[in-house]
Amino acid sequence: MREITYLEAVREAMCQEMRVNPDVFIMGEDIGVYGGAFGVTRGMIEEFGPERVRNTPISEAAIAGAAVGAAMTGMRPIVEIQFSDFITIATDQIVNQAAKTRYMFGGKGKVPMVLRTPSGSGTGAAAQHSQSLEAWMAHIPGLKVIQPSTAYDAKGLLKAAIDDDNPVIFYEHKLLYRTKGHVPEEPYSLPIGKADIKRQGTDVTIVATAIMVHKALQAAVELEKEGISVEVVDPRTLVPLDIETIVASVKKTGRVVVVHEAVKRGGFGGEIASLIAESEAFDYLDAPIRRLGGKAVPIPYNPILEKAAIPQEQDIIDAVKETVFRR
Amino acid sequence: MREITYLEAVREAMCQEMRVNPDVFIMGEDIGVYGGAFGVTRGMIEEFGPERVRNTPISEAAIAGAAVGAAMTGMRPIVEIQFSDFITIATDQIVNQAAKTRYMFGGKGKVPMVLRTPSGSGTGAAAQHSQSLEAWMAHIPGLKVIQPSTAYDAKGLLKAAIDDDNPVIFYEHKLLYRTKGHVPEEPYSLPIGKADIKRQGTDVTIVATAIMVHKALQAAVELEKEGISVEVVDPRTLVPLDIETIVASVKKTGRVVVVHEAVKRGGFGGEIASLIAESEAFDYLDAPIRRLGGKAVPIPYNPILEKAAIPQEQDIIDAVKETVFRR
Amino acid sequence: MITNLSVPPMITEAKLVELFHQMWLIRFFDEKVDEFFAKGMIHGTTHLCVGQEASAAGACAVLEERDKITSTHRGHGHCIAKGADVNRMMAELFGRETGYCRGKGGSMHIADVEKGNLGANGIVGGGIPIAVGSALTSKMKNLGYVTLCFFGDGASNEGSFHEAINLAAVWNLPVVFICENNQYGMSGPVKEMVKIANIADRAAAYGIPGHVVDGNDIFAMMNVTYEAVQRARNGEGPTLIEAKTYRWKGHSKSDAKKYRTREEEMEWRNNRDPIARMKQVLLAAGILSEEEAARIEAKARQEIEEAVLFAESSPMPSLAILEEDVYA
Amino acid sequence: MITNLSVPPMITEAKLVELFHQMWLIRFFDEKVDEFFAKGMIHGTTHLCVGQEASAAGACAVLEERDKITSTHRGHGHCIAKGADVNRMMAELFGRETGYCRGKGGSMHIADVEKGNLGANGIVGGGIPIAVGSALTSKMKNLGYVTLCFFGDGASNEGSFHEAINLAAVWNLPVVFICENNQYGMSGPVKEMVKIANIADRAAAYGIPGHVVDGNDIFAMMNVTYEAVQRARNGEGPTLIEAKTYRWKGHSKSDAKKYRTREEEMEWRNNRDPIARMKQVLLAAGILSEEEAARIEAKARQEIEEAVLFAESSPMPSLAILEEDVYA
Ligand SMILES: Cc1ncc(C[n+]2csc(CCOP(=O)(O)OP(=O)(O)O)c2C)c(N)n1
Ligand SMILES: Cc1ncc(C[n+]2csc(CCOP(=O)(O)OP(=O)(O)O)c2C)c(N)n1
Ligand SMILES: [Mg+2]
Ligand SMILES: [Mg+2]
Repeated sequence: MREITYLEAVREAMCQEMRVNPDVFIMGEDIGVYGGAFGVTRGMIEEFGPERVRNTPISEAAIAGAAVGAAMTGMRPIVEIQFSDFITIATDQIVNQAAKTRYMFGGKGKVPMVLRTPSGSGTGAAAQHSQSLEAWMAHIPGLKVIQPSTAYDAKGLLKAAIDDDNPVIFYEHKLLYRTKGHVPEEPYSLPIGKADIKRQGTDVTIVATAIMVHKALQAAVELEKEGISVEVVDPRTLVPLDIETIVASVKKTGRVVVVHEAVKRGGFGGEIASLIAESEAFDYLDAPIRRLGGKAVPIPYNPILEKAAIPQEQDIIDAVKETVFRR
Repeated sequence: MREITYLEAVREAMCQEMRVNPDVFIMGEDIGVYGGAFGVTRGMIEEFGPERVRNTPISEAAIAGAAVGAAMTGMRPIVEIQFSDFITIATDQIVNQAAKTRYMFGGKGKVPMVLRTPSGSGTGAAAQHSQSLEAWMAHIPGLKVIQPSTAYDAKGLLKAAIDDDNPVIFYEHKLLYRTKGHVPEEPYSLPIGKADIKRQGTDVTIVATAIMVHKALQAAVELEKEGISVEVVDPRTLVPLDIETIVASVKKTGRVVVVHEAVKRGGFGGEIASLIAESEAFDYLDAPIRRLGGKAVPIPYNPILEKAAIPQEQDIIDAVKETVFRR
Repeated sequence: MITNLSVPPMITEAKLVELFHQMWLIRFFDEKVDEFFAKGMIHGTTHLCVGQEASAAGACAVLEERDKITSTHRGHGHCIAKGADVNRMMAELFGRETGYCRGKGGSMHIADVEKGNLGANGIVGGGIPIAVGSALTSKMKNLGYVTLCFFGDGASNEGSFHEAINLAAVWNLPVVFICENNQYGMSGPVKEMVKIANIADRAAAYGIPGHVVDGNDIFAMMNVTYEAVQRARNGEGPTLIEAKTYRWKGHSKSDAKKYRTREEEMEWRNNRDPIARMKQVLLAAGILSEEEAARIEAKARQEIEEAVLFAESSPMPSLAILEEDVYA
Repeated sequence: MITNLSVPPMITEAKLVELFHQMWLIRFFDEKVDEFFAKGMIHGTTHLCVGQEASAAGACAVLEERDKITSTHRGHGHCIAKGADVNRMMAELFGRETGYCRGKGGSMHIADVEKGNLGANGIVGGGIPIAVGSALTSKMKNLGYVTLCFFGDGASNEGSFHEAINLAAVWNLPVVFICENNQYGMSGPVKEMVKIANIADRAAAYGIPGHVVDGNDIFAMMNVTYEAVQRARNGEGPTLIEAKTYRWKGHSKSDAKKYRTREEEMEWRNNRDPIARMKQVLLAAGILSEEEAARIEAKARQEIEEAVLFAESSPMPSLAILEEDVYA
């Protein structure tokens, strides 16, 4: 199968949907000839024209809110928020409007929109351009939250998100944009709410999201050399969360490390860890659940500090070993 | 000692600080002659005048941002955001500016501001006026987060918050405003980062926040009748979190239920539960950690549904019993 | 065709009579709600539009059924004017299953999607970007409908106002922004909250027309809205209309109204009552007689009584629906 | 006192020479940064203000040391104009411990609090409310300082612009809003992003004066800013100034500049270069000779080279500081 980048996979999912469904369009800042801050929409305005690839003023609240209104009235907007940190300007529209409209209206109306946005650190853009705030959105009833880690998942989940009748927040990790993977050319959809076992193993489960999936897989290779068999589970979607797959894995391995880039304190890892602890897997646990997450600091600029602020492969290796060799 | 309401305690803390420190002032919507949506600032404009009790236009982003700028340049602003749901409009200023300024500047400057805001459900104000989103703020390095449950705590913690050199988010629960407690007349400060054991017990620990402290205490009375001795720990401040006190309690009781009003999924209970599980208390646990939180729904209007959306005394009783009678 | 009154072309005599009735319906609805809140019979909070009937009724009068509106926390009038059933509205306030939102929304979230009412909104300014999105659909799908966006003077200081109107302006969308300037945002006098004489003057910041209108004159409301709706429908883009009006009641269920005088209130009640003013015109134009006017008033009053009966006799939602309707 | 040029009273000949030097410093700083980014020698991203030197230098020229500014992502010029040390700025870009932010902030977060620079800002429009807060302090403490608030044309479409300027207007705060309209917000042409000719026209929406000025004419910048600063200092409230200018470089480190033509760029570079224009005036007024001008230019270039040496030879921050500075 052909290999394309994660970025191309995202673009392809959008383009394929836009070719078949005239209700789908995209709006955002600089998504026209500029192609978006990361180049995801490059070429789209040339194919679909400025009516369907709508370059907006720098007005995140209005963009998100216009998407809500358009979605309520029959369109299926995709919104690109240039950096996920800027969701902070559109929060009311996402959290108080998009997420709640249907419920507040007693089941009337629907808001089929996708908000795509790059998140994560590693580009040296510092504190206001590097956050991982997916835990916020996952806390809000009415939203679905997706964090694909591979090109394959990105394409399939984005199609599913566009086809979904609810507001979906779709986090793209900046450092994954250039990663490549095998991706079918034809459109396909992956279920929202189905975790993926990215690597099978028997000694310990690592539940990892987004870029941490890759660090976990690298760690697993190293750990294998030391005779530790690691299973890597990628939830792919935080809401809905496929806790069954996670629990089944933990029951099998008896040990688990949860890892995400987001600040550990209050991160979604706490939710995952707690769900495991509350589940039938509790009685299978041979060691306490370990969580890894970002340090409680804004992301610093200096690249060495920046790296140190979030879990790295070695941190995962260390945590797995501590878990495995406990008692 | 004299009894006053939680609301009066909040007001008294502000007034006492404003009397002694000319840098302290308050701004917000309708905090003047109207006295704020809940009456917290009633009488303050009469005492301090419109220069120090600043009625603002309906502009949450500007209010929060102006507080950041004023705090950076030498004032100690208190901001009242009328409902905590409206933080969604000021999120950038709180999260990207207030919280990060000092770090981004490499330790230069400080942002001594307090953002006070009523949260929680129970008033029939429905989905956009009833949220409990404290987990969001607790996820952000650079902020401190306080959730007082009693009049006594409210007064002492608000003084501490005003005296603190950092941005502090101070959540006041609407249904607590009218509750009374013994409160000293003179100013006093409670340490930010110190949990309070609201009731001593030996069989099970309930970690409860805000209004849930009261429901937990009521549940404890009922459970006592059945011979179950409940310890109720109120963290009071989520950031910094006094995990030591919580862990010590759990080591003593061997069982723990964590309860908050906020939606369980992604709520701060996950953080607390995970910290307990990661701590030395893990080996003392005789039952899985239980979490109670709001259902994954926007808060509905109908009072019966509204109540059913969040944990009630009976839910706590049931959860405690399940925990205690496990195995 | 009405010859002795200047009204938009679709406004017939029958329609005027209907609007007169509608204004009474709005007034009685909100007075009844006021009464219930005062008695503690309704949960939550509410915001009444008594005194502001003409801006809701007049603006919506020139709309077609396919046109849409977005409304506010003070939205009962808009809702009725866009054709909602007062029974289902009252049932919603009573938290009943038969309410517009199955009892889940309450006063601040009544929506009537089928009739094109995209909902009240508990967030000041929250509906403005949504209206722009609705207008975008109309344009992209070439549906020809116009979206009327209601909000208050206070809302005009929210960032959402600015961002959304600018977006509508540069995209030339079929939306009409109606600022109901009732002189206060909760307790904040508009004179202290903006430094300009008219909110409508803000239109110039977006390159769109702005009009000030007497919001208590239903005829003026109809005419200025009609013109703006026509512009929008013809692809000429948005308009900002400022309707000067006044809310007779307090901001919400408890309000000592310290921020204004009783004299000011009386002036608006006695001399600028939108219903009394319309009645006078209809009488003078020979469209209504005193008796007919009284009959219409009584009928509206009766309909509200029936709405209360409907609401009271409707079932409470079952607990089973708590977790329904979160996702489509 | 300068008699043959119209300048604010505090602007001496020596100050003009200093400003000429400052503009070169700004230009060389950003050209050097550009070079390093192109070579991949600096981490992260940056936004260069080459071509916009006069608006930063001219506006800040009329400030006193106690006055404050808030800046933007495109902030190196403002920072230098408010008196920052280019060594420490360059060190920051190199992520060094000696940088203004100990390497934690980078290009988008340089602040120089002692000199009254409250910081660049990575959030478009993010600094506007902060400037208003700073002005509030001045008013409440009666400190007499003025806050200059820089932002771009693109930022004028953010809600924060609207809310903050309105707040400053109704509170009559000593703040001067300077919109550097460089014709684009990233790739968005201002012509497509607003439907008005001048951003300054938005001042009318807040009841404050608005002025359009040639942002590439440092004399015009000084005069219009001086007048606004005087007003602010005298308690007459805020002013909105729109400085028309142009950024010569791409938006940030990689930009194919498809959204504009090379001809347009050349027109601004060749005919409206703010440094060349100032030089011409200084030569004509006899304040500088060609030789002196060349010497100043060379000196500025040299200072930037030294800044690079300073930065390169500065230590990296130690990992130990990662968790410092989060709380005061
Ligand atoms: C974002 C937000 N801020 C504040 C409030 C609280 N609040 C509700 S209505 C209101 C006043 C609104 O004034 P205006 O827009 O003039 O409408 P009016 O009430 O006069 O009809 C306020 C402050 C809110 N609901 N939402
Ligand atoms: C809130 C927010 N939205 C978007 C961006 C991404 N961004 C950075 S600079 C920029 C363009 C800003 O335009 P303008 O205000 O005109 O300033 P200029 O870059 O032209 O100096 C954009 C869109 C951002 N940093 N913050
Ligand atoms: Mg009003
Ligand atoms: Mg620009």
